[in-house]
Amino acid sequence: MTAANTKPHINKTHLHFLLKQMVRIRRFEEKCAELYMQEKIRGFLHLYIGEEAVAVGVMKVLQEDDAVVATYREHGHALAKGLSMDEVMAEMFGKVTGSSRGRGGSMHIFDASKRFYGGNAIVAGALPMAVGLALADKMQNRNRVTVCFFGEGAAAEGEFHESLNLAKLWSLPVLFVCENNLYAMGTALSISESEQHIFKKAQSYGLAAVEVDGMNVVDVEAAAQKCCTAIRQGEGPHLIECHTYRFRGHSMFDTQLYRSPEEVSTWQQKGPILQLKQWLEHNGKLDEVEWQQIEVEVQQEIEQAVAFAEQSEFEPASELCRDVYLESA
Amino acid sequence: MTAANTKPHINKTHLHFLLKQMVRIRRFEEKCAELYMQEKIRGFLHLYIGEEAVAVGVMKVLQEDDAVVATYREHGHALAKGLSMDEVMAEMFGKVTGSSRGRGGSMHIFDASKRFYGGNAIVAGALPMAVGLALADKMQNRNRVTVCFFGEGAAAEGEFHESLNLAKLWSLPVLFVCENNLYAMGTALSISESEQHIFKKAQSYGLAAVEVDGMNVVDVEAAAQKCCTAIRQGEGPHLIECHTYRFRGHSMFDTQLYRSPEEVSTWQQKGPILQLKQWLEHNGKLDEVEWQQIEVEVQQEIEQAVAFAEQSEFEPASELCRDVYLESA
Amino acid sequence: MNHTEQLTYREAMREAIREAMQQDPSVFLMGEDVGHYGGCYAVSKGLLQEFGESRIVDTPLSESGFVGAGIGAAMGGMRPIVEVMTVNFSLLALDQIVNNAATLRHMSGGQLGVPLVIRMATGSGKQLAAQHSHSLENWYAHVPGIKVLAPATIADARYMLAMALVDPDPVLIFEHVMLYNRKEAVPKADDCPAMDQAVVRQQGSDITLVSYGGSLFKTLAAAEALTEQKISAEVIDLRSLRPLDTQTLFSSVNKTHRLLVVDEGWRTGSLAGEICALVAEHCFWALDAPPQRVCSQEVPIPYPKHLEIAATPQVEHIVTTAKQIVYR
Amino acid sequence: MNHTEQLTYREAMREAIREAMQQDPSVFLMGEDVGHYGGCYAVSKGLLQEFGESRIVDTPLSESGFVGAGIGAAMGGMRPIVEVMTVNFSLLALDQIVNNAATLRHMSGGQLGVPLVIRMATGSGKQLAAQHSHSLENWYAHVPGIKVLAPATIADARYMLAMALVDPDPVLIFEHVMLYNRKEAVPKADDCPAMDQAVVRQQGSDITLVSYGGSLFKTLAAAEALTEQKISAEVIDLRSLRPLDTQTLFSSVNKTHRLLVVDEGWRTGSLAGEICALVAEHCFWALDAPPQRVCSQEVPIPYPKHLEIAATPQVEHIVTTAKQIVYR
Ligand SMILES: Cc1ncc(C[n+]2csc(CCOP(=O)(O)OP(=O)(O)O)c2C)c(N)n1
Ligand SMILES: Cc1ncc(C[n+]2csc(CCOP(=O)(O)OP(=O)(O)O)c2C)c(N)n1
Ligand SMILES: [Mg+2]
Ligand SMILES: [Mg+2]
Repeated sequence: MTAANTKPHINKTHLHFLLKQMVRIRRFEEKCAELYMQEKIRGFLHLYIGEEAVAVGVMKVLQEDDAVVATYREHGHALAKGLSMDEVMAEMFGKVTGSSRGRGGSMHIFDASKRFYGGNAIVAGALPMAVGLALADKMQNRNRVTVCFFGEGAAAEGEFHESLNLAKLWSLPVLFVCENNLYAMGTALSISESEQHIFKKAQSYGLAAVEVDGMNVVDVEAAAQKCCTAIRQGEGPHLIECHTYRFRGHSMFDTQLYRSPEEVSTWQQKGPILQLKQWLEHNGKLDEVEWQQIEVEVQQEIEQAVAFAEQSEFEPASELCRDVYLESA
Repeated sequence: MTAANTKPHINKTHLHFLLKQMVRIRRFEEKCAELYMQEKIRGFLHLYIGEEAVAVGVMKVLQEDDAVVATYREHGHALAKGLSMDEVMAEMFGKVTGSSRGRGGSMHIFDASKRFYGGNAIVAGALPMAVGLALADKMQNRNRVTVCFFGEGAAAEGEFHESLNLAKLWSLPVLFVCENNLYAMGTALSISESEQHIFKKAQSYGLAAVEVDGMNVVDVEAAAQKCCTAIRQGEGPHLIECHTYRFRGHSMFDTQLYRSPEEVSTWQQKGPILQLKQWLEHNGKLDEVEWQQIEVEVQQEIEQAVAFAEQSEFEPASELCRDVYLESA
Repeated sequence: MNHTEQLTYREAMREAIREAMQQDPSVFLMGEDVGHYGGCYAVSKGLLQEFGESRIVDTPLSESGFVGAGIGAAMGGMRPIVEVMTVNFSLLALDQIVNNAATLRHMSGGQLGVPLVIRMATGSGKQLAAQHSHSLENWYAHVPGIKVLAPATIADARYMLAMALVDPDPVLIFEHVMLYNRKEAVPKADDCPAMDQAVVRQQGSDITLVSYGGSLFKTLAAAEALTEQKISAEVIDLRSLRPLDTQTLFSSVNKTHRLLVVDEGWRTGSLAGEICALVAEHCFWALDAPPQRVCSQEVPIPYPKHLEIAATPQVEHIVTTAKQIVYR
Repeated sequence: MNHTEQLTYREAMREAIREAMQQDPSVFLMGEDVGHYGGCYAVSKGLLQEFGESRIVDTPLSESGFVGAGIGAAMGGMRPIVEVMTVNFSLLALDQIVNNAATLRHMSGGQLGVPLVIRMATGSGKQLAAQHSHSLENWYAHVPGIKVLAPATIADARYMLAMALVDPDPVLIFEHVMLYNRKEAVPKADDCPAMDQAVVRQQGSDITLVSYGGSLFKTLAAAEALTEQKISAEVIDLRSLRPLDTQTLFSSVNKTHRLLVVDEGWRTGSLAGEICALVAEHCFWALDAPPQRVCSQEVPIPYPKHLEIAATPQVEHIVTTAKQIVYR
């Protein structure tokens, strides 16, 4: 893939938008980590820090009514898909104003109006759901894309296999995005997959697949653009393997015995925000004032979100059992 | 694969052995179909008729302590692995002298002493078991092969995916044999797999894989020989896709709406017994007397097995609950 | 269709599917061998010819995959009927059912719904041995977020599916393999009670026999045998295993003062146990004898007929146990 | 190890694994993140360093695959300890457990055995929400062919594994997530009762409280509160959920005449229901009040602490319900 023929038309506004989206996610999650320490956020908290280019790059090419299905590491996807930071933060706090009334927490962010389908905490468990959403679109003659994010660890599960086959067999409009961050919890890809190139697995289903530098948001966007265009033209499911890395532990409980600080810092040098920022600076497209403005705006948005979450109420315990079935609402 | 360099040394005795094994299985099953009509055999009965070359070709290259894991369509594998026809027939009758004390019937033939591990009726459910048997061999430094037979339909299940990955990842001595008879019950391969070459799927796991004419017992044997040699030399798991066809319905309940009689008869022309018999005759290696002798010997063995099964007792109902746990024996 | 004609359970189920597909273009049937093969138990025979491949969808062997796809399709506005050939294979789809279908509405704060119907055959009696004879309705009945039906009569086979399809939440329908060939006249739709109501199939005063699905007719036969022995048994058909219609249950026990539950599941942890526990909790003072149950023996179901019979509830066990309860 | 030292539940479990691995070269530990990560709940921390990669085997995410591989390895002469990280993910391996591990011995006419131990974390309490808070021990306790243990005390965490490994059949061990940090002195191995025995953890005469696993300590706390209110509660720790030690259970109820079962599973179809049914069947005439249960609310467990607490059994529910039973 050469820059010339596949990269989207790049202008400053566009790149600033991508940069700001990544910064929003980064700062939001840094704040979450802080709030976790303060015990405002509990349960499992899986940070996306380091991987922001994937969600941001892919989401840029989606249309409003395209669907997104993600994992328990989905704050970034939620924000990039356009969920309000207030609601996402309130969800982390478990407040009733949260995107899932606070019942889901970090791992289960949903927003039906934004076609954001979670927030799914069983590894690979949401792939079949994405296939089904796309099937419904195809059956109802709607030209929409369903994007399904998952980790490289999920690729070992049987559901990966079943879902890719179904998607291709029925030629469904799904974009599978594998976030290959090299580890599934503490299990390195090298000890979990006999074939470590996830995109090559797509061949066993006849699926079109590419790999891309997941630390480069423009590359991700370009790949997603190409795939989505093909999907919208009826060419069936595609897969993108994004090479990326999480800078933090798997969750807040992770002591990271399985990798060295050196490895982490090598990857940090290639960080998606750092990379884009440096490129923009180097090319005279970002000055300190502009950068500070992004930071300040993001800071304000986050402060507002925290305040919103803090001020919101918890759902009364008397409402515990509503929404188990529709009738009980 | 050319005949010259891979086919095993073929002599008349060898070929007669293969022919007789296939005839044993064919006649045994024809008898079973008859006995099913007489209601001596009940439950699900899945006939292997047409596919005999696969079990016979593969089993020829196995050593006594190699393990075999098969499906619910396993009479042929059981007989070829050396289980006594008496016990297999008694099992079909549900008699206590059967290989599984009659408790399993047609779908659950086991013989621990012959390392024949079923007789497994959940599609793809036995693949992980085969991986585990091979893992135990590897961990205990035993140079044995575990052969796992399954249908092309099973290749769509998640367990196929998980098992192939584990086997290759841990470099285990397993030979996966896919019996591609083009249908899973009434579902044609073309509507169940986006990539219809099962052996190509093995590439996603880095597994060595070949396809072979499953109607040609010598070809099957040659492929199995090659794979088993490699496995015994520590080269890890292999897969053989055998192109074959079942001449009968999926089970005795099948009305075969999904395929035409013409398709069946085309395949019958390529039948493994017919093919080998004609080749032998054409090359002056089988005369009518020899053929009749095979038929007569097989006939006697079957009559003896039926008599044995008829004369055997049912397990008393008072023993229903033994063997649920070891203590209750 | 003429409502007084006789239909088999299989035909009634097929009529129900056909009607649903005719009335609502968003309904489709998906599962292994539902199309070209005609359905493992021939329920969907002919429907492929009538509705075509886009609505009668043969799936590959991938239970988790296509049940999950059904969940997604339901969320996407379709009304899928997913056939999981038998309950035995549904174990492969349990994660999808329990972790997705059952949780999504609540977990999303009420935003999402999964209006999905999953049908599967259940039970033993066809000598299919250990891996093909499960009765795991109790497992599903344990899970909040899903509903579980067990139509036993032809009328219920004919009409419950439509009610399940109207329901906004995931509904599982269990069809006992030994019922498919039963034949009965089909009453009018209006005569079919709501899907969550238990029905008193026979009035009686000495003992309440509770059952559902494949065991119902054994229980009714036992009730008849008891009548000859001057014991008046009331027979309740649960119909819905989740939610349970405890009102019908408790009223009956409060009248008869005795309870026997018949359930093909293994005894320990059976749904029968739940019914006994509920009655012991709520009708304790009305009970004149310990609540009892006739269940399957705690053994993987064996292949030979005589052992399969020995392993599962039979009319004579029901009669003997009922007599013990009444005469103690 | 000094037997009077204090260990956490986590450490006790680790000691048990270590000891088993030292004593028997055919024992190995396999599962997701048991090695390099040190175990999801840090149970196996350090074992990789001690025993190496060939015996502490990190698996890919493929629950059905590696549980099935454990079954095969057990049949092939090894003694695998398979860790399925949590019961929530075990749904993906249910087919292997129910259709293979549980059936093979019987179905093969006694030829095969599956001496496999499967460990998994269970329960709620850590705000992990709907998909990570299941308590499905009752499902497993329903299945003939497997055994199910729920060590609650440090002593049981320390010694039950060895008994499970000696057992020739598949044994599942459930470790409640809220127990891992509990600390206690570890008694001598000889003082640990057989794995299939229930244990009276507190003697009492007015009511029998039955519990297991994570609910045991809530139940003991409730018993203490009841003592202050002059109610003498006997507390039974089931320890083994299959088989059930009904003798200990029935003796206690025959003495106290009252029963309350505490179980974190959803109420309908809970193991608590089974216990109530058993007691109603077998101790009916001894009962002075309806047997009752405190279970989880029938709702997917929500994330926020106050709702998680509202959804699951708490000491005050146990106390209130016990008082109602005793004073009625
Ligand atoms: C079926 C299942 N098994 C295990 C887990 C526990 N678990 C949560 S995340 C995770 C690692 C997943 O790795 P990967 O798919 O690479 O995604 P990443 O976390 O790296 O983004 C594991 C093992 C789970 N949630 N679901
Ligand atoms: C998990 C599971 N799903 C469905 C079935 C029902 N079933 C039994 S055999 C079969 C077809 C299997 O086809 P294939 O693997 O090609 O083997 P073949 O029967 O052709 O030898 C099906 C659907 C089953 N036994 N197990
Ligand atoms: Mg990863
Ligand atoms: Mg086939």
